[in-house]
Amino acid sequence: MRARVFITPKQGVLDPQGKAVEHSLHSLGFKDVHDVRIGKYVELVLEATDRQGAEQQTDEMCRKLLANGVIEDYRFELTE
Amino acid sequence: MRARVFITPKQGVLDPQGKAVEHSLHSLGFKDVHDVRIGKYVELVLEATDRQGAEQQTDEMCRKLLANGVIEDYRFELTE
Amino acid sequence: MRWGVVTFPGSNDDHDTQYLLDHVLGQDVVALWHKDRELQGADCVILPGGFSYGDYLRCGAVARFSPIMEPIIEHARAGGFVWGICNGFQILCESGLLPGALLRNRDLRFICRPQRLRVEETGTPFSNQCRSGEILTLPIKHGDGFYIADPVTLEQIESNRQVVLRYVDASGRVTADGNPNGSINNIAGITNARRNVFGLMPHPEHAGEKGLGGEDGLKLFRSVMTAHAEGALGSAGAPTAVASGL
Amino acid sequence: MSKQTDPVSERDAIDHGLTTDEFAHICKVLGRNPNMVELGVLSVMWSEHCSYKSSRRHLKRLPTKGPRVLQGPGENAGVIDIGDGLAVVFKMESHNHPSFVEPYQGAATGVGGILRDVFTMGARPIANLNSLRFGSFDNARTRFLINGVVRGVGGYGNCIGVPTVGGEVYFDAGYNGNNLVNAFTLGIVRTDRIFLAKAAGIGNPVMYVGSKTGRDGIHGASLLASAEFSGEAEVKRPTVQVGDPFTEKLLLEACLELMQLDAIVAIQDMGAAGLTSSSVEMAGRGGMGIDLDLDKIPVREVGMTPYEMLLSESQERMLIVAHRGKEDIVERVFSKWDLDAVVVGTVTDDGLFRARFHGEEVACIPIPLVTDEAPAYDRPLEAPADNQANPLLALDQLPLPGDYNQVLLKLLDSPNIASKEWVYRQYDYLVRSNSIVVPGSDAAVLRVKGTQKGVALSVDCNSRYCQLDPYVGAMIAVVESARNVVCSGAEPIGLTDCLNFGNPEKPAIMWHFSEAINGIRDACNVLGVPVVSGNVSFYNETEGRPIPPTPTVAMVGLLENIDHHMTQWFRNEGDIIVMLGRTREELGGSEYLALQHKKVTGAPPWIDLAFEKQVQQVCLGAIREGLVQSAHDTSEGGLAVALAECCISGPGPVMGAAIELEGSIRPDALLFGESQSRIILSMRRRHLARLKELAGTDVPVHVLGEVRGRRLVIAPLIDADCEQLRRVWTTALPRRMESEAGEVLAAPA
Ligand SMILES: Nc1ncnc2c1ncn2[C@@H]1O[C@H](COP(=O)(O)OP(=O)(O)O)[C@@H](O)[C@H]1O
Ligand SMILES: [Mg+2]
Repeated sequence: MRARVFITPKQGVLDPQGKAVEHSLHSLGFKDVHDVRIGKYVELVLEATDRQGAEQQTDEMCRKLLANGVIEDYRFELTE
Repeated sequence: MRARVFITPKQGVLDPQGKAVEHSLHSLGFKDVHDVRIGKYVELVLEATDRQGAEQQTDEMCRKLLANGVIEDYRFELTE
Repeated sequence: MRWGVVTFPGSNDDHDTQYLLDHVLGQDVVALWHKDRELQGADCVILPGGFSYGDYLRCGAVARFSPIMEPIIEHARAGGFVWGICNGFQILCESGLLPGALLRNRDLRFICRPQRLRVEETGTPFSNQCRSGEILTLPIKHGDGFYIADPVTLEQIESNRQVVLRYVDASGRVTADGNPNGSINNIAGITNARRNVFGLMPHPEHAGEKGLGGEDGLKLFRSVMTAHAEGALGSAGAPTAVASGL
Repeated sequence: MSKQTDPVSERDAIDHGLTTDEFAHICKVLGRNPNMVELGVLSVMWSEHCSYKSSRRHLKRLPTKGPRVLQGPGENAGVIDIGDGLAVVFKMESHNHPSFVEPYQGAATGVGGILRDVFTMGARPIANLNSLRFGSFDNARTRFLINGVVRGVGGYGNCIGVPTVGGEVYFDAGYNGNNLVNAFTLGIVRTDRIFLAKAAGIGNPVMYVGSKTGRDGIHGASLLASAEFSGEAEVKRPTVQVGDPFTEKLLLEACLELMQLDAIVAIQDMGAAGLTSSSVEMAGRGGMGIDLDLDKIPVREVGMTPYEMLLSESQERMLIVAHRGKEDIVERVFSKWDLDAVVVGTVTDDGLFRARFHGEEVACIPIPLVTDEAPAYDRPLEAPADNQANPLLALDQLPLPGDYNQVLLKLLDSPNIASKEWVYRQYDYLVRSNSIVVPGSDAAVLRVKGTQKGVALSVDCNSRYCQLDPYVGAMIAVVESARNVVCSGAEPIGLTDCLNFGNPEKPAIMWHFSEAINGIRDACNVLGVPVVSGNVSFYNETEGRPIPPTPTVAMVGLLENIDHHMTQWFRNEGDIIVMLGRTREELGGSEYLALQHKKVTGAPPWIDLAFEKQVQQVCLGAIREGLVQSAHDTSEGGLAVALAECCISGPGPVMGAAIELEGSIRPDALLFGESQSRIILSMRRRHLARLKELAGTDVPVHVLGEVRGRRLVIAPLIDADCEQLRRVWTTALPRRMESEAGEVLAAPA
């Protein structure tokens, strides 16, 4: 099974990357872009066959390693 | 309109982060995880109202700045 | 000859590069600001080390769009000397003036240490004062120095002898041991096909005084001075034979 | 919104960490109950972190004067004259609690904060140090914390382009629940261009520059550092702040550029308690008032309340008092660097702190109430009953080891003694090209461009000694940092400290603290070194378990002639090896005792301050006369480890030594005892006579042997291959860190 994980800065937490990128998008002429947030995107393959097990496992991986719970939120999707 | 951009290492391009994370996941006991790839996830808001314009604009932002064609692929989704 | 050193927001080694050129080599140096639109007659433009725009998103990705990059790209097209050090190398790759790209170091850690390098090609304006096969010691200090290029490009830069410097181990051999960041073929520095644009991860500007990391770095700067004096293309104008500052 | 302007109750005050008496005093002075905004302001300014209420009385005992002192404690950093119209500006700060909660960002913002303290005064930062303490390696979280903290220190310092040239790292189970991160910055300033945080000039504009204000770390540093951890520190997590070194780099360059244009009267960074402390303290120092229009504050988030704006600890912000009419200069410089610069208030003469929002006054407090009249406690102190210094170590019951080579290898493999290269190779220690002696010798040495001068820097504290005897331990911290600086060819000229302790409401902790202050005071007095800045971090305590007392000190030394700089490693085959000082039969608190005998007990090494000073003067004199090839102080691991370091710590190939140790004391004390006031020199034989002249009758000079071959031979006890010693010493930390899983992504990609 394939997992796609989206890790984003928590609401209210400063996102220096997003700030810098938004600024340069503006100077590149993309004036009407805003609320740029930059996070991480993780793809991985799991042996697990049962959806529930895979969900549990992925969630645990996010909490233990992939996301930094102090400043980041995460979401994930599973596909066969 | 809201754009969600996924930037991933090109197939065949080494992904030191992915390798390190896979290794860490294994040593954390997630033995059956493989093909870990680490990319970037960008969220942004566009003023544009017409879907086509927004798509063009987002694609251009990806080509110009958000992704480096030499090492990265990108995909994006638009939502109202 | 006249040197230009660019300051992008987040450049850190700009002052050090100016200091070396001015105080150690007695050269004519102008400071170029990223918002400038002309090079003030610089014959060789240096893009210094640092963290331009915080190196957010990708190292050098944002800096490449600074106004100053337009005249720099012009200068390079006209055969003028353009030299990127560390972050400057990353900017040159991002802007397409040099092939390939730089990823995060293999072990994902910033590394700062003296590094042994082998001179692979002396037929460039940046290495003509070195002996082929000579071993130089220059400091490295970067988190994203893992050079890669697709197989075709790699084959080209190797066969055109565009690789100027490789990382080597204590015994001067090209080995995994001697490779601090994972770079393919231990590549530490390359030129473009025309050999007037040069990028490297090590810091010659931090090896220009005996008491501070040795003087191996001076060879690269003196190479440019020689090339310029010998009338290799320098300033965007016609070749000049005036050996100023030598 | 108006809710925030309603009077608050005592209950609210107590929730904000104030005591009943403190609240009563506030109501008395105001003649009314404060509102929520005022309570917020008063509670952070009266927090331990901002008010030093438990430590103020004790800190007064520290010597802070001296002919070179241009600015002592009380400003953002201390300033010491180094001649040539230049001065050094330096300070050390703790970021312990934030970096335990989120190691990367906690350490990073700690570095960012101390940098602002220094460039606020007009100085260009040229060097950082970092003093780190972690739990033992068998603690599950230790590796994670080391990784995050080291990445964070490097991530910020490397990006902003200030070299990290030195520091220290120690490991002790006593830090399992609270790691320590103490960050030091030194800058250079022209003596006629020093900027103070002293508001002046009625009607002068107050300007806000730098990043926008978000809800970051409301009650962060201030309250985090003013209460114990409950165990689940997680609850405090939302207050963690994220650093933006790129913006700080712009802020640094913009401020230094602006300071050339005499457009500003005063400037202060917004650190703990952000806008509140910066405005109140600037007004307080100048005996002025300040009037803020909160509608003007650049905010990052919608719907921020006055309370949030005043207490936010968003990073990379500064507050400036400009000369009336010069606002445009400030704006021009900052817009050049793509930064906000907004007038947010004015200087008044009514001595009041006023804040307005949506046309309504939301705060009005007499500034003295917030600053000078903040509570100062004389907390009870009492020597702990179990004061471990008492059970004197019975040497005769301590078995001698069989194989001294094995013990030496074991010591070199101890994380406390092993090479710290794994740490400092992750730091850019070269940028700004002043680094004459880089990490790896006793002290870092930097040249001062445009002069013949140099500065030497070392940060030290052996908390094991402090645990056994805080008074002696603190004295040793001071003299060791001085010795490190002297061994590098510099004269100690000034000191900054960072005093890390447990909960000051416990008499035993206050006793530790008070004893440590006395130790620093006495050592500084004898060495003639003033304390010009510092920082106190209390409540380093988890579930009632305090850290070992850790009074970290950083010494700044001056080289009149940079050519006199010295390093610790042997240089030439055939040089003689000389020890200045005496070895006593003592093992108390030594690394050897802890490692080999699993004991932390006894009295710390004996220290005679007058003798220590003589030893240092002889060493410095010899270096200045060019008699010396290398100089290394002996510290953890004693003589044997110090000699090994002389053989293996150099950049080149290892050097061996042939040593004859005579002496009536037991061999383990001779080799591994940590007697103070000892320095190992290597030199040409022909200079020995002159060295003995310099030493006179006061300072013993022992010729130990000579630099020879590739083995370290300390006849008859030790005979080891230096290559092997180097391998063990250099791989000890990497080996322990390799197995690190996790945290790979925690650092910003
Ligand atoms: N956290 C650190 N950052 C940078 N350098 C460090 C750090 N820890 C130790 N070092 C360097 O490693 C060397 C040895 O440190 P240490 O053993 O504490 O020296 P000493 O015992 O002489 O005080 C010194 O040069 C010191 O600056
Ligand atoms: Mg030392």
